[in-house]
Amino acid sequence: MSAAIVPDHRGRYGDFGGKYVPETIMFALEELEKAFEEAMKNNDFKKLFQKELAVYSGRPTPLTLADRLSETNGGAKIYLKREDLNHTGAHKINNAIGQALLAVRMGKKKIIAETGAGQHGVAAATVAAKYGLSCKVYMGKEDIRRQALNVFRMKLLGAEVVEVTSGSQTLKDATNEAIRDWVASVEDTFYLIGSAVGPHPYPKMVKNFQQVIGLETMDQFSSESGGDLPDAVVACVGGGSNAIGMFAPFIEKEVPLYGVEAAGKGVETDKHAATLSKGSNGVIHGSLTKLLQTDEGQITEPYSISAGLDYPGIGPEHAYLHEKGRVKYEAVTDQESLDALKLLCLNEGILCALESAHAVAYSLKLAKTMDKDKTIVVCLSGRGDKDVHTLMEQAEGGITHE
Amino acid sequence: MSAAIVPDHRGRYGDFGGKYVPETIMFALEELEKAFEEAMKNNDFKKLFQKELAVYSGRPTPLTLADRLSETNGGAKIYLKREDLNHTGAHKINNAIGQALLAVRMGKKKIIAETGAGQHGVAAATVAAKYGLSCKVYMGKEDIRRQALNVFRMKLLGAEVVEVTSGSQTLKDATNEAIRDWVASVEDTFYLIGSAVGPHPYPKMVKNFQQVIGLETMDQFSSESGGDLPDAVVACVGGGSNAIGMFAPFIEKEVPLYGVEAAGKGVETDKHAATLSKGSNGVIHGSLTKLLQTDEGQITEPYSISAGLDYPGIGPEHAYLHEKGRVKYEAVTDQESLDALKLLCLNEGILCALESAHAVAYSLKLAKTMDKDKTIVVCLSGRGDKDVHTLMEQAEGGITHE
Amino acid sequence: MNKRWTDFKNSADYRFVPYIMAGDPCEDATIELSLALEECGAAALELGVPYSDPLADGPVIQRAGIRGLKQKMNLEKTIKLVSKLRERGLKIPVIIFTYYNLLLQLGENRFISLAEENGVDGILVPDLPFEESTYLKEMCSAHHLALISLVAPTTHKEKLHKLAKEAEGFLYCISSLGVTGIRNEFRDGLNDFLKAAKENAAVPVLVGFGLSNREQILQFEGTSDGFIVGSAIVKKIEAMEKELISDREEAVKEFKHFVESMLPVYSR
Amino acid sequence: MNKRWTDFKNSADYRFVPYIMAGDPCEDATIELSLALEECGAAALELGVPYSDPLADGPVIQRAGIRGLKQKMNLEKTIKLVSKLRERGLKIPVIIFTYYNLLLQLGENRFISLAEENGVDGILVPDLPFEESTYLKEMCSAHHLALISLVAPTTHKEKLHKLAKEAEGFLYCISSLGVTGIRNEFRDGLNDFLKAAKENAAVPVLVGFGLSNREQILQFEGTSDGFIVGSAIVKKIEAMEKELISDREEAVKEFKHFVESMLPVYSR
Ligand SMILES: Cc1ncc(COP(=O)(O)O)c(C=O)c1O
Ligand SMILES: Cc1ncc(COP(=O)(O)O)c(C=O)c1O
Repeated sequence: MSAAIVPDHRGRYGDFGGKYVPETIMFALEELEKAFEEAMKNNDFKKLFQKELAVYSGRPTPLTLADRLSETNGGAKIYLKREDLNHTGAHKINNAIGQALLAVRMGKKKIIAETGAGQHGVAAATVAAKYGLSCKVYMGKEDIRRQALNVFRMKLLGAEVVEVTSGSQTLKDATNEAIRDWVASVEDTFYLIGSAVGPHPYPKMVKNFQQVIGLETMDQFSSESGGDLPDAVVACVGGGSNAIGMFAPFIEKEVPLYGVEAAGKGVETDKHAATLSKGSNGVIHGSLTKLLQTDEGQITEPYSISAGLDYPGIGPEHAYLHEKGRVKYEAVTDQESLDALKLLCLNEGILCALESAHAVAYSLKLAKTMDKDKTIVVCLSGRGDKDVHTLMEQAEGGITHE
Repeated sequence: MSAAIVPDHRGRYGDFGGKYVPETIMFALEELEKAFEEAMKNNDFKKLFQKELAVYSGRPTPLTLADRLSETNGGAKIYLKREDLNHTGAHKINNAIGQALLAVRMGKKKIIAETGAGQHGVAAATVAAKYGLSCKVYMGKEDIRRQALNVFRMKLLGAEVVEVTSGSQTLKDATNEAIRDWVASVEDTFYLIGSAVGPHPYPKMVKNFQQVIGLETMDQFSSESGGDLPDAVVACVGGGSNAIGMFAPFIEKEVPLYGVEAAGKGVETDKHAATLSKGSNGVIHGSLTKLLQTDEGQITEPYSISAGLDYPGIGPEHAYLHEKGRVKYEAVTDQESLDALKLLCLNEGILCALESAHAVAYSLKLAKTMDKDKTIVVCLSGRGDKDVHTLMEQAEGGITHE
Repeated sequence: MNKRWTDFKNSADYRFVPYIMAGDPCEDATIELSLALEECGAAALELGVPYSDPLADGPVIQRAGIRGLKQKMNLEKTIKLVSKLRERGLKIPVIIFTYYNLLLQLGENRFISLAEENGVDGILVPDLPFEESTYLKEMCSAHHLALISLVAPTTHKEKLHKLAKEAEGFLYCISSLGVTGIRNEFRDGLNDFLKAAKENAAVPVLVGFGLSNREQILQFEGTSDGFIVGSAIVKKIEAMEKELISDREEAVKEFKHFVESMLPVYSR
Repeated sequence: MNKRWTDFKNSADYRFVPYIMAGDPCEDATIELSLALEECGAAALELGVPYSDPLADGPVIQRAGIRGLKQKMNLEKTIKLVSKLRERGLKIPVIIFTYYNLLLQLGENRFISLAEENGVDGILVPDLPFEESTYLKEMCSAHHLALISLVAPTTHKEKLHKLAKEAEGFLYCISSLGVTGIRNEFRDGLNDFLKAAKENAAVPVLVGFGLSNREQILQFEGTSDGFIVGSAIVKKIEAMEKELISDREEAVKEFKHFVESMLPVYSR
């Protein structure tokens, strides 16, 4: 497929994207866009970013062949891109480092961020500590209750965690609140968004900072295979940052790409977060994209066992890639992801994040439809330490195969 | 200093070391020694080990300059060797991979391991899953209670966690129990020891599998500095595996080395784990070394806020290096390590393990006595995610500077 | 421009434009409150539409939205409410204040025709900046609806000039950064900003965001043509929620009294 | 070799060597139990020393150690206890069973002189394998103490031959892998192992670890010169803990009855 260059100068991916924000912050988006484009042309900045990824976060992350898992499962060989080995335990840090370096370059001294389960909040607090920035993290009251450990971590890192009591008191509302803060503090504050969402230039910028995942994968797979490309690439999709980062260099190749959304208790129920499968066009957090909403346009509360996929929207580029048919988006249930997580544990000794387990679950299904000499690369976006409590509750609650 | 080659053929480091074990397992130690020495002469094995470290655990781990921390602290520049970025979050996995590969090479299908806080237990369960071995982990009843999350993780990884109710129901007793199991199952079972302790050849073998820490550090520091060595190297010491791995290549150089023990509530109290500062010669877990004991030879229960340093013995090579004066061993209190942990968090965005925080705390003191152009490398042996509960309890209990 | 806008423009008063949330605390109350506001001297009315994710609003208006949502108020019903206001004799311009997603789901074209049918005069979409509003602006123009433009102290000068020149109905000048809500202080440089707006605008220039008392309002008298009060009014409605349902007549009287007490004397 | 060992060696009996823990449940009880065991026909006595980390012992003997530790029993007191036993007329060889760390803290030389002074005949150190025992072995030899060697089914043949040849007092053949404790089954190949031991040993060859009843004991009659019973006896002592303190005379009677019931008839 020959793709138009996206986003266009208005931040559009076909119909999607754009900047649906109060006028107050329009200038900041322009300022950000300019600073970002400049930085991306600056070799020192690019080198600094690469260096920080290497010496601080431990990149490159390895590409691990999951041989016992592949064997047990049957079918194609599954490779894991080990974003779980990053500092703070997920791909989120790539983007956080990139944006923090940009904030420093722009002379901003304060950052704000939103967080759901706390993963991006921890990443933001981490880079704030690292680069000497003050940091405020918006987090829903309900999430603060559920994720006390991450809240404590953010505080240890010196961040202020602001309890959000508006709306459903979860990620979507924390994001609203972060935007509200930004509208008020925009002159000296950098808003560090945690996924490939939000108004232009955020989706583009986040992709840029996350594409290291795909670039490394391509190199590593190529050296391992003697120059080949994988036969499929799979990543989970919440806001879509790990997926877009992984897909980035593969989009223009002929490699089948799969984004995996959270089907929660099933896409036929009202407990899921399958934005592309079940959503419709709308505006959320500054961007026109697909989202879960009522007919009237009230945004609905999504559900997934994995907090990181529990988002009613999706990055606009995914909405675009979905519409163009370049990426297939599939949905995987809580139970399927739990099963995949356990299978991966037992066969490879890797406890992955519940988010990532959605990608693993789908790749297991996909692998079964493919020959043994075929290969799938899965983005293992994060580690599962953060999910052990949830898993224990599940085990106690005795979830059974439905 | 010109060192004798240690250990000698009897597994002696000067007076220390040896094999103080029941006759039943003497043959197994010989078998192990033979297999290990053979493997170490086998290039395929060595390559396989290196490859697994790279593609599975994500090595090399970076060497991160802690510039803000150094600045805040004043004095020498502090570098962190980032063992926290290993798969499963600590240096423990290096050794676990090495021993598991050796077990596979020896045709063993079962491994057993002891664990205190669960870190080595998780590492052992991890490699068991990865290489298709069955795994039993011995853990004190008291520790099982305190470390429910790690227990759950081991089970997820397919390991059987055996509750140890003997003695003080902690690490020392879990080790006794693991040895008891081994005595009974020695013919088909590999005992995967978690630190540089135990009867010969364990201390030698563990050092060998952990020396990758020091070797990488030396290379990395050299490229960073244009060929220099650091002016000091610091590591925490529980059983002593991360320290001995870090020190390994530096021992024969002129670099000052510092091992940091846990002073708990103070070496003048009876609540500490400062084996070298306060212990005397004795035999524990198969090895003659320094240990904490009564005049009569009853081994006493050590104390430290960090479970991984909470061991009444120490690897025999450390006892030897201490006696020879090649390494200085210092002790750092709970409170000093908590303060260092927080300072590192706030200045570098790195939440390290409480064990590692002991090394950080000492290096902060040391740095203050050194010029700004001097350098210290600290082994950041693990990440602190596992300690967040403890830190929260401390925060609630409101520990104050005594 | 319709007659209501012409009257609005030609007024010599220091224009008072209140904001209330449709359906807060119920549809009937909204009607009475709107009429009362006109009686208090309102020059135009902003009618908010309840939304799940009102990211330009502060806590007071967020809570009003939640009350409105409980009443199942929505964009279509809000528009239709305007025709009831007209039936009751309301003469001032009514502006629908809605987030863009609601508009998108209703459909921009359908909005335009409903607005025309029901006597709506304008629309304000806080999360639809100039850059994204080309289509809506054209449609509004074609159907004599005012798409109210917002400008902020952070708006670039050239953009401010352009927006001021093209503004319809009135130009909404955001008096302080941040979301809607009551403020104690206003920023320096606000006067320069308002001056630049007035120099370029062909329509009245109003200030809004955070005004809550007579003193603050008077502060802008020399530099603007009017003012918008939202949170301070909505807060009063919140405080009187029960009474507005159980004893509406009395409550509306008290409400009028409250509104009058905050207005400059000559606006009565 | 002293007379006690010569008698032990020359006995025609199938030798019964019991193990009890010093200080379990108290020092006086240990004395009475020792004498009772001799009366039951014990050919020698193993006296365990309580230790915090008894890694060769199973749960029964671990618990006995904890009881002994509570009584503040230690290595020195255990040795001195033997002289009390001699005063009371105990004639059989007494072997101190101690972990190496206790010995190390007391000092190997001090141990030797204390042992001589107090009528101890030998020492068994379960965690001091042949390879580490050179010094202790020399010292023991020089002072006519037997350092009891253990051999296991996993011991290499050549080592087994060597240990058997050099053994003093008796050769302790571990009947099953694992720690001390009661077993229900013994391993295959045990007979070959015992045969090899007997062929090479200059001293009686005894089996131990896990024997708990007459049937099991008889099983080794043809292949060994005696047997060691530990956990089964210690377990009985544990069950009678209270009585052994409050009503010792009666309790010791019952204990003797129990021991006799598990022994082969001709050993009485
Ligand atoms: C481990 C992990 N994977 C995936 C996600 C989903 O985010 P995204 O879709 O932006 O990659 C999250 C979000 O918190 C996460 O923590
Ligand atoms: C992170 C970490 N550091 C250090 C240690 C101490 O072990 P060692 O002294 O063998 O390195 C442990 C033990 O669990 C650990 O988990």
